[in-house]
Amino acid sequence: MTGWTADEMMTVAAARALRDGARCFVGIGRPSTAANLARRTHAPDLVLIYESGTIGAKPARLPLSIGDGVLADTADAVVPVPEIFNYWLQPGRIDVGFLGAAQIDRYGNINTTVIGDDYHDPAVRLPGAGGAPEIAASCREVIVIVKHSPRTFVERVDFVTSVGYGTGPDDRAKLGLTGRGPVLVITDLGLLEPDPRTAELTLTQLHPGVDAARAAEATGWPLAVAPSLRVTPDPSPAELAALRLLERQD
Amino acid sequence: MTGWTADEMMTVAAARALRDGARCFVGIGRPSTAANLARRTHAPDLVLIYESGTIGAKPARLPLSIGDGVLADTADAVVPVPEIFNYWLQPGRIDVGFLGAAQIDRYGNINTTVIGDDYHDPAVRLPGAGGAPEIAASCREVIVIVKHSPRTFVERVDFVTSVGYGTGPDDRAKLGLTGRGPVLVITDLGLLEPDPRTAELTLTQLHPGVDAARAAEATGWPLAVAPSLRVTPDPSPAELAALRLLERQD
Amino acid sequence: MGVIASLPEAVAELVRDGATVALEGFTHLIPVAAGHEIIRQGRRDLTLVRMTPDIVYDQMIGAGCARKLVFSWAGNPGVGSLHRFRDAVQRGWPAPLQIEEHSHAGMANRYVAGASGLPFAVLRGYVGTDLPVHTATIKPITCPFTGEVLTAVPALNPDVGIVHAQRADRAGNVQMWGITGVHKEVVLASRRSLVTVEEVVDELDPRPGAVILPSWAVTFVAEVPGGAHPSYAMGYSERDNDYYLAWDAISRDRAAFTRWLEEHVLNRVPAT
Amino acid sequence: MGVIASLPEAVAELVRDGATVALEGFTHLIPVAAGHEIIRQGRRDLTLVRMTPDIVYDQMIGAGCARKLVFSWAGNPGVGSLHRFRDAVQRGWPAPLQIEEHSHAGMANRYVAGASGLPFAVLRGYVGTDLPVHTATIKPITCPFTGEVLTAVPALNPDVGIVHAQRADRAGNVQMWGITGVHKEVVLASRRSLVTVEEVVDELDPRPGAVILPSWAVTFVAEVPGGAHPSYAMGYSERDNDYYLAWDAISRDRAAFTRWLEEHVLNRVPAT
Repeated sequence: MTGWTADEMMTVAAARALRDGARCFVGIGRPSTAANLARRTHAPDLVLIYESGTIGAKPARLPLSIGDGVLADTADAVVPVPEIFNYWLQPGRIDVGFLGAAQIDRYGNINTTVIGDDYHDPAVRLPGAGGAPEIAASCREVIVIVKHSPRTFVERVDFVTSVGYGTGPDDRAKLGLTGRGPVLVITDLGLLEPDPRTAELTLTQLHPGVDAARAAEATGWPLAVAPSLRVTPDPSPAELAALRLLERQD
Repeated sequence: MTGWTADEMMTVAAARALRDGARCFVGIGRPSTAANLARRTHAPDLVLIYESGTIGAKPARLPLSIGDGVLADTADAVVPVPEIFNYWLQPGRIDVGFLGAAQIDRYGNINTTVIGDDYHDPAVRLPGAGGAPEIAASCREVIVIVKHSPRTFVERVDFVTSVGYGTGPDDRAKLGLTGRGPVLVITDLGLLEPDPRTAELTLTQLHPGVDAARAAEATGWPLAVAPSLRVTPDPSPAELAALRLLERQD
Repeated sequence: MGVIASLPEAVAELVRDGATVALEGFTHLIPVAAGHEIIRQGRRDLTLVRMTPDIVYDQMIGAGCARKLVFSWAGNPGVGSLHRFRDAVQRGWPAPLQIEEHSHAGMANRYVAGASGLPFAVLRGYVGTDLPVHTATIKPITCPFTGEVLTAVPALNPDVGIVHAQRADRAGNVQMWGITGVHKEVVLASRRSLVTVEEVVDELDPRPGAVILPSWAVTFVAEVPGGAHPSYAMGYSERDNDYYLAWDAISRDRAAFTRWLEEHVLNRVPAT
Repeated sequence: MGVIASLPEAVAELVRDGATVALEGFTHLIPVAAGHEIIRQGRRDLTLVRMTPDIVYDQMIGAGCARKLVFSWAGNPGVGSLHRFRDAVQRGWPAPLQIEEHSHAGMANRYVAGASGLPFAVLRGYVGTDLPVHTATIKPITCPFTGEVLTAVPALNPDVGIVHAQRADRAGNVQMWGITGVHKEVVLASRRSLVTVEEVVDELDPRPGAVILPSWAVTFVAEVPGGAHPSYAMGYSERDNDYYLAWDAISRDRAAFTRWLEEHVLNRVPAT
């Protein structure tokens, strides 16, 4: 037995993906936990930006929503919602967009809208787009954090809420999207990155104790695997301590 | 001899044209003097809005510019310049736009751009448009304050900086302009109002001691005169005292 | 003109069956009490507009007030789905709910256009997503200078815009601070408006980060202390996260919801 | 990244011959000292952008820095005309000056588009005026929803945006208050930027009405106390109305202007 859970590993791996000083547009839930963990470990100067309009928030405890008072209280600036999208997100000022997903497909397209084929009579009605379509379009790069399962990792999302690489490597340019798109998908099993040639999400790293077969089983398409798979270093005691302190305060 | 100057009469007449409680978009110079006089006499709840972004300014002394600190210090709100134009002026929230002019023609069109026929080689280069075109377009109504002279009151302005009635009564509707246009022109000689049928500026009122012939001489087109001309009541001692106090502080 | 009225009076005056109504507040300063008053007054066939329909809209939809929802993210923030919303969309209970679905960037810009007296707004948005397939109010527009194709969305101009704020003075000038979301935009975009406030004070002393709405830009002001609960009013209250968590169970079940509605909304008379 | 530098260093790094440069400040917080430094460094062929070119642009134009002026109101506020500007436009002294003329609403929206990463902005403006006849950067645009025809203007994205502000902290975060005009927009719209400040402080305590520019949105910060004179920095200085009045006589005459320029700009070494 390891001294940590797969969920903790996922969050730690996500935190590590954020470089110090980066400007990060943070979705609520796992992205927020990971970003706040990064700020408490290797990236004290990470700039957290929430779609509620808080720029440079430094919350001492995890916010439950993107509009918690702790975000406004600790932010460098609080701006109106139209401004956060128009002046800060849209022009490509944000380094990293950090998103979750209900479904993600082999080209990194994300669905948070409906499960099922019929938009008007969905099997499951999800919350919808929120800020994600424009975060996915305009951040310089996108990181996705999502648990690995065949229901989530699907051949083709039922609804494209946020564009990854569309149907292949040239779609973003054709669509005129300014950001690079999803450069990293972090799951509870490992890391996926787009193949530089095909843009297909490819397994490039496994968390300790996971093998590629297990990742492939949890993926709803024939998962491509990089020739040499890296292994994620175990969560350090400092990382685990910081994460558990964060989550206990939640 | 009267106990007041023609300039004072003009300013007092302009102040009187502003009803209490109105929201007034104020240009600097005479419009600002008149609007501040109105606030000190019959219209204490006049809302002064300057294009610098000050809403509800209550200056104790006359500002020299539209951005004097006294305007920001005393305003109900100070907003960015894009907001004052987009959120406050453009949707027609302002009752009265109060403008000056270098030239004004018989349809109330205003020129503050160039004197002379050639825009690229002007006889006189004036400051230009500033906020005036959109003030003239979007305020519910416009009041112009300008000294009467044949050089100023011209048959046709050399350059249409701000639209009055264009070439006649139907032009504003055709152009899609939302405000009514200039409803009153106040000069040092009297008042002109657009003829309800032709939209041509027509002399409707004379200041004390002025006759219609003098106003006609000071007008660069054959001036239409209303069948019954009103006479402006003399400035009251209270009006004069308030105006002189204002101007002394300038 | 920022007339100070009671909440029931203001809602009765402003909100009519069939109206388009926007209750805004981006997780902060949500006018929940006003939503409950609309439920109590039995309004029907409303087009409800809100970027983030959360608990208050789940309640209004479950109570049968809504015919249509215009939105960009319908969820219980940090908790999960909105079960009354899902029940209405998926099973038509208690009434079928049409939806018009956007992104946050699109909705925010629709309010900006509405506040600006423009018929539409332009953004970089929606491109490559499936939203334009299902939402008629998303169209391409070409830059007349560069030829680049961008996205246009039409202005939102609700019949009534409702927000909560910290304070107003007796003349009806409104002051709010903290996360102000699209508060200013929705009030300015709407034909008429109501601002519920924590308190009416003699004077609005300046505050860092404060946004002011002059009295003449607001139709009614109603003093409703705690009127944003379970959201919060910075400086007055904390977000009641337990309420959001508890809502999940209440709202999953039609009977439990109906009991809750009776007890906490229909049989409760507002204090004002 | 809000690097704190001296004014000469920052100007030397940012402003090159032929660049498009916007010094903004709507009567308040005008970066006059930065304009003088540009004159001292002998820059030429600049495209100068500014809503309200007033004394500082009259000085830069008179000193021969400018090839083109993009503007909406060129005057000495509350005093009269700009004589160096007029001399350049009407008589080509010291160099011919091209002009691109807009209204305030148009210029403000051009900066908004620039700050927003959009190629153009839409407004109700210019219709029926003679401005579109002479200014190519004003075009009609049709609403894709209503068919209404409005006006489009292209984004402004200067090479360099320069403003003055009250304060920055040592990390280069900038704080300003009072009339902030298009300060935020011009900094965000420009490829690189310089903010001159009254003082650099350890901590930016919150202030009512304050606008913050995070360090990472600014290229350079230079401490230049009094750098807005003869305009003002609310909380630090008053507008020097006498200077504006005196400028009229100095600027009417080429020789008087040239003497003034020698004495007050060219032969003066900045304190930093």
